[in-house]
Amino acid sequence: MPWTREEMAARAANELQDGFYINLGIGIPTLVANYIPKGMHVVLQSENGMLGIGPFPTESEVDADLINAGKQTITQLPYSSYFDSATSFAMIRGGHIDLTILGAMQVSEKGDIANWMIPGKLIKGMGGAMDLVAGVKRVVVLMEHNAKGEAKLVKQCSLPLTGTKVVNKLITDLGEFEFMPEGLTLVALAPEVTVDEVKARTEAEFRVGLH
Amino acid sequence: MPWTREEMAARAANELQDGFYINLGIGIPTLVANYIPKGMHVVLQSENGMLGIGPFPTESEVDADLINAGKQTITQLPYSSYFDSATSFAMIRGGHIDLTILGAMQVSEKGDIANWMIPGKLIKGMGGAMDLVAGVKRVVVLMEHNAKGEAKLVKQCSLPLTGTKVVNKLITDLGEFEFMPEGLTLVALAPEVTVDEVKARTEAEFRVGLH
Amino acid sequence: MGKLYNNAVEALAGLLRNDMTIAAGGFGLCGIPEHCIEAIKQTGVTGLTIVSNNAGVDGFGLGKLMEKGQIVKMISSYVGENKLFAELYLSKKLVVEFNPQGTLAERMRAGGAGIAGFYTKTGVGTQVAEGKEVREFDGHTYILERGIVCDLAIVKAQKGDHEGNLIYRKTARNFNPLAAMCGKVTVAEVEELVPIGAIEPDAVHTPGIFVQRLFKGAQFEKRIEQRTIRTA
Amino acid sequence: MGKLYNNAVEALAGLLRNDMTIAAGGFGLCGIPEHCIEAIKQTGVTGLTIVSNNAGVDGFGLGKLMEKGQIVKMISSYVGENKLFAELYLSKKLVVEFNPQGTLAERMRAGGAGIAGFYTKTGVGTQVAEGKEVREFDGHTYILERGIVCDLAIVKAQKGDHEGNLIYRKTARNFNPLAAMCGKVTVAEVEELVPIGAIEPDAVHTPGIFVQRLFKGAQFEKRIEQRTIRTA
Repeated sequence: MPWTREEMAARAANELQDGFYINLGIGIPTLVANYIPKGMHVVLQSENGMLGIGPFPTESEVDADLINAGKQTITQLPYSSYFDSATSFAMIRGGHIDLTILGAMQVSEKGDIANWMIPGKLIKGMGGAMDLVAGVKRVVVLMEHNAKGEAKLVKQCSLPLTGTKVVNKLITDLGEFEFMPEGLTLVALAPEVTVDEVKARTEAEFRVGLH
Repeated sequence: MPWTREEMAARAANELQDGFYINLGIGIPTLVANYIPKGMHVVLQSENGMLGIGPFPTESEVDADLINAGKQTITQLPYSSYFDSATSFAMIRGGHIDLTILGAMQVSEKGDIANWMIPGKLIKGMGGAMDLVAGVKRVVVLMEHNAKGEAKLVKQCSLPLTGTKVVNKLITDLGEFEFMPEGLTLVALAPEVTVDEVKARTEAEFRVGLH
Repeated sequence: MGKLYNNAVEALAGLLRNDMTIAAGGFGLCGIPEHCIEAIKQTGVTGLTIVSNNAGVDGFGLGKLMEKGQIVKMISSYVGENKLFAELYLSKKLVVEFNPQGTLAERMRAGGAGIAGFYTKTGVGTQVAEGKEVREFDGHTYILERGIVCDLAIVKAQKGDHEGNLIYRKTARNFNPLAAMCGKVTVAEVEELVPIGAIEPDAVHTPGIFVQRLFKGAQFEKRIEQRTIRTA
Repeated sequence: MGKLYNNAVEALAGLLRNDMTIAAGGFGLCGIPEHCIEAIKQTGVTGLTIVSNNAGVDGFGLGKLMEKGQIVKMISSYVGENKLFAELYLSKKLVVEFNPQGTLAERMRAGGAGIAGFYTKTGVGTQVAEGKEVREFDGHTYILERGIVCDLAIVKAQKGDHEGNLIYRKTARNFNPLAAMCGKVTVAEVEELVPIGAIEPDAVHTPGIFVQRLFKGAQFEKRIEQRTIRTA
């Protein structure tokens, strides 16, 4: 039984550690904020210039000057800080962010990631994705294992790359993979999913090291 | 009759224009602040992170957190702003400062300047001098014409350089020089000083274009 | 001197010409210089290259200039929210140079700071690296990116004084301080014009040296792109 | 977690080792992390490379570490106010790498921002350019300078909260925000420890992400180098 999006987010929350500075991408990664363990203090960064993202506002709290990188209205927390975009990416590029959790279109067995454009479709731009994968200490990807029957965990990305050899962990609806010096390793399976099923639905080569 | 230090500073004040952002070096250049024409608004920058330098403090105003680049206690003005040293030199290097007035040990006929070290003597460091001559829109030098009988306006600087081809104007106790496309030009003389006297006390070649 | 103007039209007078480059602050529709954009639209100046993280939406923000065909090139990181943009881009009436967001921010700061170029890891091994110098430093691979200086910058702040000192509010700061740095001339629009001395010198975000002209915007629309609400 | 420590000795515990690089905030004696310096002196850690605009004076600031022979190398822009420094330097017991002040500030920011190197006009044609790449951009000559990352940074702020958010006061800001950025670990000493929420989010100078540990200094000497007075 593959993991739901909520279950994938909950698994990704295992990556969080007390004191971490974290940047969450748009989509499933945003859900991870709902699974921060009680009592754990983590600080969420928004690359448009904020540390300490609070919950969505109530109707009366909505503030046009306060949005996240997905352009959604948000709120601040008592310890929040604001800064310009150059300082924001100094944090990202300079390795001050402990963890980023991102979505992807393809991930390769070497840890390459493609998540910003599909040739032939309208290009929207990479936003901060290339900076995040290049600069953040640990990169975790959350994505569906397949799209329209195609494998997304591939030998080599066919889509334009966002970064090369940057992914540390991949969580799909079928299982969890780590990019280790020994190679890509399947470390956990969703309930009732078998290694053979994962192999059948994956183009990349991987080792099995379930724990 | 050569100009006094005060007269040199007063002449340098002719370089000021309303709305200018200005950085004044240590020594004679500091005196220029006393000759800002009444009604003219100029803003003095201190490269340790301040725009809008005020006068020296009274005894009761002295504040250890408020000094200029010469480490002297100063005061702020109602429109002052503070910023870090990287931003300060972004202003300088990025060409946002209109004018800097500096002292020098040697100036060459090409507009090279040496003002930070004398070999064999203890090296103190260049501080912000190299950034100022490289980045500020207009560089004016104030210096004695000679030192211990030696010419300081030379063909080529023998002392280690602060910058090359950067000086726009030189004011000494004997006269005023401009660095023009046609070459170094003597444009003004102190009272009773003759061109011959200046020539005799100068190593550099220069044109005469008194106005 | 006097940096203060009555409105966008007066503040921009004499600064606009065809084929110029303009840096614009803002992220999405947050913190955009809406009055300057409207005034630029009114002048009809054309052939513009705009350096801005985003390209507005249909009918608002930089989308206004796109509608009138005034923009020939965008240097941006993300431009997805605009249908007209898509049409112009696909029909090759608009050139877009995509920059990673952090690279764009740093390029603007660098230009303003007299830094001709810098080496970043961002984009190594991707399309972004194509045609750029690639170099190793201490065992890591970097690419060379260039500083950007624009003919004009337009920015939006919450508060400003006659000296040009600016304070931004919350995430409306974003690219505004960087745009202000990279403009040869910078025009700022503010929600509130305050007397000299009202801004605490330690609290200034953009020191007045980076602002040549400013005015108080008559009324800011401050449109919201994604109104996301929680139930209280 | 918890970034808050009782004093400099506790805040620096486990962070110091011989032959490490330390970035220190301050300009002259203004805004220097005096408690951290004293604590480093007490540990006797040696072989230090210090990145700091100045080197203190005899018996105060970084002069304290020099007296005990703990520093082997200074990366600075101006070090003139220290007799002991002169002796050590002339007797080759101390190496000094002089950087133009703006280059030093930018190198620290660059290191903290993941920028491996940058091109500046400053120092072109001077001793500073020796051994460095020289390159033309758009008809101007620049030299390549490298970003600096230090094992440790020590900074001084006026106010700090438990999250590590800092506010500096007047020109005591200087190199402190840049030192905080370039340290792999940054320890901040503050005059005033304030509760979470006491610092306005728009007014933060150094966001807490750049500060790993902080403490309230017991008493700051804040010595003045050039007490210059006008007669009222």
